[in-house]
Amino acid sequence: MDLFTAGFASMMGGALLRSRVLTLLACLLIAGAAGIFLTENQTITATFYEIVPGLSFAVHIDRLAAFFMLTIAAVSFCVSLYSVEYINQYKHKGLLISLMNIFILSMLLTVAAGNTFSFLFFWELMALSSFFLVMFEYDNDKTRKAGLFYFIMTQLSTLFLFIAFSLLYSYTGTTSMEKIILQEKSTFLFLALFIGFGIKAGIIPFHKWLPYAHPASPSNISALMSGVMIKVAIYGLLRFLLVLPAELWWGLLILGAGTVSALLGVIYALKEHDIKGLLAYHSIENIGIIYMGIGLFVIFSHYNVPALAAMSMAAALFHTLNHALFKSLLFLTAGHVVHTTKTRNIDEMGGLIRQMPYTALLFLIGAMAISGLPPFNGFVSELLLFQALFNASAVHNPIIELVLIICLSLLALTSALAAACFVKAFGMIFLAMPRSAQKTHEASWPMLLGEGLLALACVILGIFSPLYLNSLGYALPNMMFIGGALLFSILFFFLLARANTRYCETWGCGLISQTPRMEYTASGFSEPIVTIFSTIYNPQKHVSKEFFDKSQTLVREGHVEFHLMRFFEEYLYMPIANAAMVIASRIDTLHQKDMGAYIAYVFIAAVILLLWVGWFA
Amino acid sequence: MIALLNILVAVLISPLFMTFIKKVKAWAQRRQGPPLLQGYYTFMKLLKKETVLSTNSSWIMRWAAPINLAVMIIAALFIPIVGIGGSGNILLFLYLLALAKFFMALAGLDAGSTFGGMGSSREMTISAVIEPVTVIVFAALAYVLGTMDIHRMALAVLANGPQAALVLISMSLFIILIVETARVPVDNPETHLELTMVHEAMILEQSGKNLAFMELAHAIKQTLLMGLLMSVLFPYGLATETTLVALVFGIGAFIVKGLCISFFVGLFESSMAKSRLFLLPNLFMLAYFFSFLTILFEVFA
Amino acid sequence: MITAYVTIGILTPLLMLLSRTHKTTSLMLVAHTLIHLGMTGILVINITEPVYYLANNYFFIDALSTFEVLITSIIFFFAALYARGYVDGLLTERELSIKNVKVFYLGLTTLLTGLTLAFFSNNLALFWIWAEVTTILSAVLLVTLNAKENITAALQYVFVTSTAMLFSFIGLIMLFAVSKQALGAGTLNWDVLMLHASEFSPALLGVTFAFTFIGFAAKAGIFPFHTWLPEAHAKAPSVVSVILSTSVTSVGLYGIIRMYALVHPYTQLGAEMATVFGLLSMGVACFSMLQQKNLKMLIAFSTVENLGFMLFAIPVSLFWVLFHSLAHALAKALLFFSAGIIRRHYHSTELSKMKNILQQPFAAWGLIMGGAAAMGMPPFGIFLSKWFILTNVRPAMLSVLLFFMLTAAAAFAVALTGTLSPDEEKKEKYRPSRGMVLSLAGVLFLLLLFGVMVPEDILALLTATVEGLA
Amino acid sequence: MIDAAIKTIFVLLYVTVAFIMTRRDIISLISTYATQSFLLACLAGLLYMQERHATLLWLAALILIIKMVLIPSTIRSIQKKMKRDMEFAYVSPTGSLMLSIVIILLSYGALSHLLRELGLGQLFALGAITGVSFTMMGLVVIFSRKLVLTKIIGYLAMEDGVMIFSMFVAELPLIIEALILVDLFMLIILSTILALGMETTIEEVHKRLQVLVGEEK
Repeated sequence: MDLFTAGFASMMGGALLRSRVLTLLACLLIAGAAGIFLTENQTITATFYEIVPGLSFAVHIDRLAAFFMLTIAAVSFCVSLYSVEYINQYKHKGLLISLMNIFILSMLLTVAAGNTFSFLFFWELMALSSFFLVMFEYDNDKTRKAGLFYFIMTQLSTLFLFIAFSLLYSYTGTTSMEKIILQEKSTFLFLALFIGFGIKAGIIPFHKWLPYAHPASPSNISALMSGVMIKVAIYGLLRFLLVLPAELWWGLLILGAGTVSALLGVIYALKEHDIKGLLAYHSIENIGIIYMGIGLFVIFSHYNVPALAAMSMAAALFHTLNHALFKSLLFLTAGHVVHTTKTRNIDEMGGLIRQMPYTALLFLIGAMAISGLPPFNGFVSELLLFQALFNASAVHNPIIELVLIICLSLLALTSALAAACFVKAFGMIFLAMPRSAQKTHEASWPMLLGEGLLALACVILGIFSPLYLNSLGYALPNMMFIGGALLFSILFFFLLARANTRYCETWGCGLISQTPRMEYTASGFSEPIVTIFSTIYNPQKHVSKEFFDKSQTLVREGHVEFHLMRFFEEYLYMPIANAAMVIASRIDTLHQKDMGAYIAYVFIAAVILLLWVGWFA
Repeated sequence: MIALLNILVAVLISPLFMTFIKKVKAWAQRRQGPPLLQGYYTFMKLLKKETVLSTNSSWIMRWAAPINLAVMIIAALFIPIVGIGGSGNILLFLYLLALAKFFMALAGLDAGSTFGGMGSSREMTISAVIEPVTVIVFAALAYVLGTMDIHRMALAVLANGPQAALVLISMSLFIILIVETARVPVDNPETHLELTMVHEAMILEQSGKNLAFMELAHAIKQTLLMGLLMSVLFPYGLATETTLVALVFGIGAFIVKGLCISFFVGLFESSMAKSRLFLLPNLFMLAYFFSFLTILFEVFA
Repeated sequence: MITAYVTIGILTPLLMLLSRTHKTTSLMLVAHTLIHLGMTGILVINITEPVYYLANNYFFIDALSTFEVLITSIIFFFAALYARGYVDGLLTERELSIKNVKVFYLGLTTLLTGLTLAFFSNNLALFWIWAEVTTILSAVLLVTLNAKENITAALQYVFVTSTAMLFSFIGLIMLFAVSKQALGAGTLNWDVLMLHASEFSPALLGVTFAFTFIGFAAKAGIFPFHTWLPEAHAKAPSVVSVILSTSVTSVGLYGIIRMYALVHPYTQLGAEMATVFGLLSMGVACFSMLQQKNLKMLIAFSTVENLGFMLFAIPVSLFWVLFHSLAHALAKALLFFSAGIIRRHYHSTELSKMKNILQQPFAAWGLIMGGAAAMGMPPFGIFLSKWFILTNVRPAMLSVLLFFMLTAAAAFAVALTGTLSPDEEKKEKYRPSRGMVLSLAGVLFLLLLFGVMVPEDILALLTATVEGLA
Repeated sequence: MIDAAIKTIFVLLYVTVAFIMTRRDIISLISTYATQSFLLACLAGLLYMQERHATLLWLAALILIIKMVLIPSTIRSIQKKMKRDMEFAYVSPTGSLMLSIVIILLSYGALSHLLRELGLGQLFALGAITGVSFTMMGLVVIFSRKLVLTKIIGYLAMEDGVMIFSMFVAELPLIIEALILVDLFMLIILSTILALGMETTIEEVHKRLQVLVGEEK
């Protein structure tokens, strides 16, 4: 408890004094406290400040909260380490530091919240501070658009949470987290929670803010937002899901939403050539995977299969942690790449592995972890989820079993596509020849240290997973042995192959020397997949040609545009926004008139009131 | 002990199967074909040659081949080749193959050659589309045999005798084998510098020892997938105990079974034409359908 | 106490007439507001049973009036601090002619007295009269600027509110008749009416509420009587906009609260009307906000939205309605003060003219913080009242309310993000005076304070208020 | 006898409103308003004869002074330029008259039973209803006429309606009535000046404004 308090205080101090050291200290303290806490089975419940009677800031930390706090604090520590150097490029450094501190603090306090009031209070604070952070490079048009979009979506999520908390209050008569236990059916409550947290988590179809907001913000902030902020939404969903009387269809809904998000997330990621946008879509994918775990948990609990339910929950939680680690790692490395190349388009990068070998290695580790390749941590959590799905027969309900099997195959598709996507990302950014003239350099050591810690965590959590997961009762393959043997034999063969090498230019099919224009591009790389999934992308080609002659035989110049459909934007977001604007303009015509009209309103209102009191009262 | 033997046999026998398929195809074309030990000769020759690396390439290129070979050797732990022994989580096996593929695709991109990029792109596309099929096939296996361990699966088949469902699954497994080993109609292993190739394009920039390792890894992969297919379809002959007789019998049985499958693969390849890349999902859908059908039977039965 | 208020209220204008320079005049206003604030502070600390003044108990000081006067005092104090630098700006821009400076200050100081007396009126007719006086004075303040549109705005203001207020007066006459019927001698003294309301006919109470509601709603800027509000706020000098959107509108809300307290135990009509008109106001205001091209219009519509919310919430929780009005007043002060500085810099309040408003860091952050506060985000006070009120509303209604609030928030966000676009042309940078910055900071401080730490005295005062109205 | 006289005055009052609704000549509009105020004073006098409340007499005197003399003369003195108000908005003059009939019926229907509950006699109830409908008709004048000056007269007619209502429903204390009239006076002056401002330059408005606030310059 004291450690937590010290951590919070230090974070607060960091915000006020704009001190980077205090941030680091705070993260360490809280991570330590949460870590200690996780090993002991106890709960802290305390009210630390009362604004007015009935409204108080309270903390309620149990193991679930501690787990998320550990995730947040650990990732924040590494990100802060990275930021020490990274933020020097920005004009208003002090502001960035304090906002970042407020942001981290509000995330931690949201998770630690002891009543719904504090939860929403810090939730909103988190939304507000992250909005400012997204808007940090506000002179860019796209950033402003992104910020606006993000803001409206977070407000929408708050709206649903407000409804949910209000319902909770009316059902239980309490705002205190520990006292909320609900017996009655609460469909609306669940839906409100699902949508509210779904928006923040970036579940399709509420995902659209992620690929806008993440590229727009500074990379350390993207790392925090994508790595941990969306996990706070996962925490919220879990926290309330555990105290509600879950029904089967809730589980199916969560599972379905998760599957769709996972698959569409990665499919959209494949066509994305903005490196940070690509990572943002992968966040959607991974959140989808986490949601699948949660959905399975509900389904297995409903069918009373506690072992599998626990396994799915473990998969969800473990993947939460893992995703926090490797996604922040990827964003941080991508941040350095974007910073030095001054572009986010991966088609303009290439060959960076020579200038920044460490960054490349770290990115590769992150890419392998996120693609679910052994022996990294992403593989272990996906393995748990796969195992849970493989045991679908335990539910003894044919329809549900088939649903689970379909989800299983889609999950497999997702993870394979993710691997394809990261081959593309890594290959285009770091390998082959540079596609544009760049002057780049390797990241400085604090940045590398921050990234390195995350990468180390990815490796350790993967290889040593049997140590802590088998103790919980899961039979995982012996990752330590596999990893060790793998490393050993790779080294062996590498040493074997090292001798007798010669360097020579790549054969250019007879051309004298190879140019970057001959290289495969990111668009080219993903083209076969785009063709196969053309129903989803709905690619459209607009060709316009100009001719020299009337019979249109000699082409003077031509222009081809290639569009992919933005389904959710075109069919969901824009219509709603347009409808709101139409209503608004209709209503606003009320105020476009002269005084006579305004007096006429008074007249009409008076007549209506006269009728109301005279005849109906 | 058995596990080590499994690895050893898999590594040693793989080039033979590779060449045997070529031989069968040659026979089908009324040619004489290469000598049966051609695979080994090529391997030895490549080991002696110098490695030529592109100036554009990075350490990815140098590490890709060792990683590939190492992964395949580790993956051999998971499959009962000669006998049953060791652990064999089927998903870990699958993801080890994915790991190898990941690096192979990266190596394809590393040199900056157009062919390599094209190969990687196609390889990753195909592997993405085949992945749900593979998983569903494995899920069907797990469903039917009640375990996720490949060694236990073989044991279960040995104990319970062949089942109708397994035949269906085997057909799917065969399709996976074709896809994963880059054979007609998915890929054409015979061509070089053709726009139809996938796997060969990716390893185009490899040379010397690296190429030897890559080829060997590919051959081992084929052997492992054959082993998987056999342990499900016809596990008889696998050594269940570490006696010399059992082991020798196991090795013999494996060679015979492997040659049979190779023969069949050769015939299959000869009777097919290379299919268009974008028609491949149809083939995969077929495998998906078989396995789904199996599960359907299991679920409703 | 009221004598003291009146004395200072008469003395200051007289002194102002004597003063020769702008500086002394503005200092007098500051002094007036400061003394006013001090006296209100004493009242707040020593809150007791209601104290009556004059033979007929025409005036009284009770918790509710103290609270409303407190809001007025605070706002006027900051407005006075802000005024000098702001008026200087108006003078250099020739938006205000030098001749009118004195009229402007006289208007402000008498408006303060008028408002104070309106809140301290026990007699409802007297309250009505003072409310009308505030209308007149506000209109005068509006037309001190050299622009023709201001006259139109002022006329609209006068006409819409005054005609509506006539209906209120009909309602008051009826109330008088009702009390006469029940008590023998008619009275409009609120304390007596409260005491005997149970003896009145509920139907007639309902009718009186409906009639009085029209006028007070017009003062408070409730749909469909809100039409004066955006124009007047947009055209008025920022100092006046602040006062209009906080103190002057709270006169209307105050009237509604008084009447509601009178009738609500006996008839449902009050609650029903509050709900219906509150929701309508919010809906209209929120959607209109989306269409606004002018910063001050936007803020003005946000005032309508908040007032609608307060009206809606009267049947839910009076305590939090009053708290909301305090927090809202501070948020609006922050917004309009910032808008005033912004206007000096860009010579316009059109949103399209504003580029990179962070060139004016104080004003920009004021707008951002004020906007966040007005949307009801933590850590500002409105979040508390919003939380409390919304957790006690039925879910269906709640969804509608929240949807409206979301629209309003979106409108704010659209407007403010738009103003951050890069500025190509180099303008001369406007330097806000120290007083202006000080008042911005002060308001922001209070806004934050009431969001995380509500002083005991205010809580006690609010509790006393709600008890006094029960 | 008195009842009959009062009813006659009601009818005459309605006639004046109809005039205000339809006349286009500003001078005659102002005179009509003066006449209306005179009728109002008569009404107060007649009521005094019936009720014998001294307040009513004082009220009659106040009305005569402020509403019949002071206000019309002030308006005339401030406002010299405008002669005619030709335009109508939203409802035509005939429409306004039809609307008035609806308003009277509506007020009767809505309020009669409520007024009975208040214990008012038939005549007094009629007076109250006349008051309310008068107010509403004044409102119709305001929104249907274009010129601000006419609107001001409409407002004054509304105020007369309130006066009638208060006379018949309950007499308020004299001090309140007096204050209200002063208030009204100020309001009228202000709006007349502003109305002037719509037609003339800003400077002129400000000159007059300073007179209003008491500034000597």
